[in-house]
Amino acid sequence: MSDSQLQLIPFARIHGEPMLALPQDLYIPPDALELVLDTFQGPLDLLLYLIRKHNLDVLDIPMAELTRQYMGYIELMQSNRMELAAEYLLMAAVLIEIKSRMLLPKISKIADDSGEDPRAELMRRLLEYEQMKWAAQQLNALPQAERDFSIVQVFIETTVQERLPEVSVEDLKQVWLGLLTRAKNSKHHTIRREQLSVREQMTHVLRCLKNGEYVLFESLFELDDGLPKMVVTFIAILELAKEFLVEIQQTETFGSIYVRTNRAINDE
Amino acid sequence: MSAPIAPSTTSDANSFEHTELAVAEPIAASAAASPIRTDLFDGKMNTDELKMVLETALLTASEPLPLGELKKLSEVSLDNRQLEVLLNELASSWAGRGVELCCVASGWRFRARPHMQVYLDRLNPQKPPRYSRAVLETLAIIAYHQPVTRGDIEEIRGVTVSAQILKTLEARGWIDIVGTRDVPGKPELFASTKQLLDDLNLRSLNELPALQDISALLEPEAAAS
Amino acid sequence: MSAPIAPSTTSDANSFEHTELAVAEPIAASAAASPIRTDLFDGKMNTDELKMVLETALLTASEPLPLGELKKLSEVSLDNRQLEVLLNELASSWAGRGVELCCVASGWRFRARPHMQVYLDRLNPQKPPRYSRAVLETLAIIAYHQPVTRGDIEEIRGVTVSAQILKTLEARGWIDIVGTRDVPGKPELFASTKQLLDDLNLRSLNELPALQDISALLEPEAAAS
Repeated sequence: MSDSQLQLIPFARIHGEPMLALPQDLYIPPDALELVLDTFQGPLDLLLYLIRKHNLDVLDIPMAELTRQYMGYIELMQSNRMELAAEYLLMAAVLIEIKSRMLLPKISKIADDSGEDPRAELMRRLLEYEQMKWAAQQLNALPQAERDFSIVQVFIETTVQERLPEVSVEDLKQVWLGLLTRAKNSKHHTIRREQLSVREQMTHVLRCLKNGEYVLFESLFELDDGLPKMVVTFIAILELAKEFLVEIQQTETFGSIYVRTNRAINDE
Repeated sequence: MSAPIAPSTTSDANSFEHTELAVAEPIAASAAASPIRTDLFDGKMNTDELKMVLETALLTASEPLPLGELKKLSEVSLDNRQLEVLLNELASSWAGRGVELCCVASGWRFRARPHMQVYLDRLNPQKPPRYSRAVLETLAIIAYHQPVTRGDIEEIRGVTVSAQILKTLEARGWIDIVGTRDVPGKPELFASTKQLLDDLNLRSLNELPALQDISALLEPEAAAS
Repeated sequence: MSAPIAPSTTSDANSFEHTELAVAEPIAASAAASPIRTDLFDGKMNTDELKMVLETALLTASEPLPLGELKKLSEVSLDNRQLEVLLNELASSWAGRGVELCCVASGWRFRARPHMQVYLDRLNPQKPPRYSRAVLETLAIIAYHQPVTRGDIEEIRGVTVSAQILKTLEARGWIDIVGTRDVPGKPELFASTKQLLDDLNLRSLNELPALQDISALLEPEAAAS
C-alpha cells in the first residue's frame, strides 16, 4: 500500500477487491472501466486526477504528457465500445489544439493575444472546477439538519381548543337586513315590526311551561321585574294564546288562572 | 457497563440547574472532539446525562415515544418503573413552563400547555371559520322572530331549511326547542338561548340592533337597489 | 378580572424555578376561566413571562421564527435589540443541555445539538439520502456563484447537468429559480434559498466555508475579471 492509496476512497470494487488507485500504466480491467468512469464527474475531473496523480503543476501543464495520458483513456473507452460522453471528445480536441498551438513558433503568432499562454483558459477552468469540487466537499461536511442534527418541534394540541365559528351582533344585523331586503323585494309576505321584548318574553314563558304542567298564571310574572316587563309578559302570554301556543284555563270565576303549553295538550 | 442508575443524590431543588450544568459540560466538550461517541461514557452515562438524552429525544420526536423506544436511549438496561421515575422527574423539572411532558396513550411527549394557545395564535392568526349564510340567516330569524317553526324560517328565507342547519345551531347551544305549535304536524318552536346572548355579549335580546333602526337603514338602500 | 401580575421581587438566582412557578400559576388559573385573555396582563407581562412565551413559541414552531414574528408575542412593543437581549438570555438558559436555541437565516429556532444525534439515531435509524458528487458540486456552484444558469454550471463542471440534479435540489428546498437571464432562450437563474442556510444552521451566505483563493494563482487580469 502506498501513501497515496491511504488517502483515496476506493474508485471501484473489482471482484470484491477495492480499487484504490488507477494503475500507473493506465491499464484498467475492462469490467471496471465503466465504474472508473462513473467516478469522474467529467473531463475536467479526469484531467485534474491525472494532474494531481502525477504531481503535475496546474500552472505549467506539460501538455504533451497530459494529452497522451488523456488520449489513452479515450482510446480505452472507445475500444470497449463504451458510450463516450461528448464532453470527453470535446476535451480531447481542446487538448490537441493547445498542444499544437504550443508547438508553433512564437514569432508566427498571428493575432495579438498579448502573449497569452494557450493553456491559460484550460488552467482557469481546471482551477475553478477544483475550487468548486473542494467547496462541494466542505458544504457536505457541514452539519446538516436531519442528517447530523434534529430540529425541535414540540406538539401543540390544537384539538384542545377547537375554533368555532364566531358570530357578532353585526353579522346578525347584516343578515337580518339582507332578509328584510329580500322579503321587501319578493313581497310574498311581510315581516311585522314587533317589540322584540314581547318575542323574548314569549320564549321565556314557553320555557317556564316546558315540562307540560299547568302553571299558575301569576307565577309567570316576577314582581321584581317592574311594571313595563310585567306588561310585556302579559302581552307575550296573550300573543302565545293567539298563536295557539298556550292554553289558558280558568275553571271558575275569579278562580286561579292556569297556563300550559299546547304541546302538553297534544301529548295527552 | 452495568452501573446502576443511582437516584439523584441532590435533594435540594434549588440546586437543580447547577447540577445539570456541571454534569452536562463534559459531554459538550468531548462531543466537539469526537463525532462518534457511543462508547464515550463506556456504559457509565449517569442519571442526569440520561435525562438530558431523554429530554432531547422527546423534544425532537414527531410522535409520542413509548417506553420501549425510550429504553433504547439508555446504555444500561432499565425496567419500565425505573424509566418512569426518570420521566416523572423530567416532567417535574418542566413545571411552570409553557411546555409540559406528559404521558399519552401511545407514549410520552412534550406538548404546549393549552393556555399558551392564545399566545401562539398570535403567530398564526388563522381566520376563525365562518358559518354559512344559511346558518346565519336561520340564526337571525330565530333571534329576531322567536319562537318560530322550521316552516316560519323557510317562509322567510324562501328556501327549505336543512335539519343540519338547526342541528349545528342546537349543538352550539344557541337555539333550542321551547314548544310546539298547535297546527297539523305540531312543528317544533325554536327560540334563542341565554348562551347566544352570552356569546354575543348581550344582556337581553333587546340589545340586538332594533328592527326600527334597521328599517331606517333599509329604506334608502332598498330604494337604491 | 384585571389583577395585575406583580413583577417578580425575588432576585435570588437559585429561586428561579420557584419564582417562575409562582408567576405561572395565575396564568393557568385565569386561562381556564376565560377563553379571551389577551388583556389579562393589562400590558404588564413581565420579562420572565415573556421569555416563557417566547420559549414555548420557539419550541413549538415548525419553522424558524423571525424577530418580526416573535415581536407579536409581546404585549409591550419591543425593538430588535431588546428582543435579541431576551433571546440571548433564553439561549444561555439552555447552556449545557441537549437542545440549543440558535439564530439562523430565517430566524430563531431550537435544535438538538449535533452530538446528540448519535442517540437520536437509535430511535430513527433511517437517514436522509446522501447526495452524489454531481448534486453536491451543482449545489456548491449555485451557492457560491449565484445567480447562475444551467449553462454556467455546465461550463464550470465541464459536463451537462441533468434536469434531475436540479430537481433534487429544488425538491429539497435548497435552490430556487430567481429569474431569467436576458439572453436568447431566457435561461432560468438559480440561487440558493434560506432553507439551505437554515438546514446548515447558518445565518448568511458569508458563513459558508471560505473558498480557496485561486485568483492569486492566476494572471492579474483573470483575477480582476
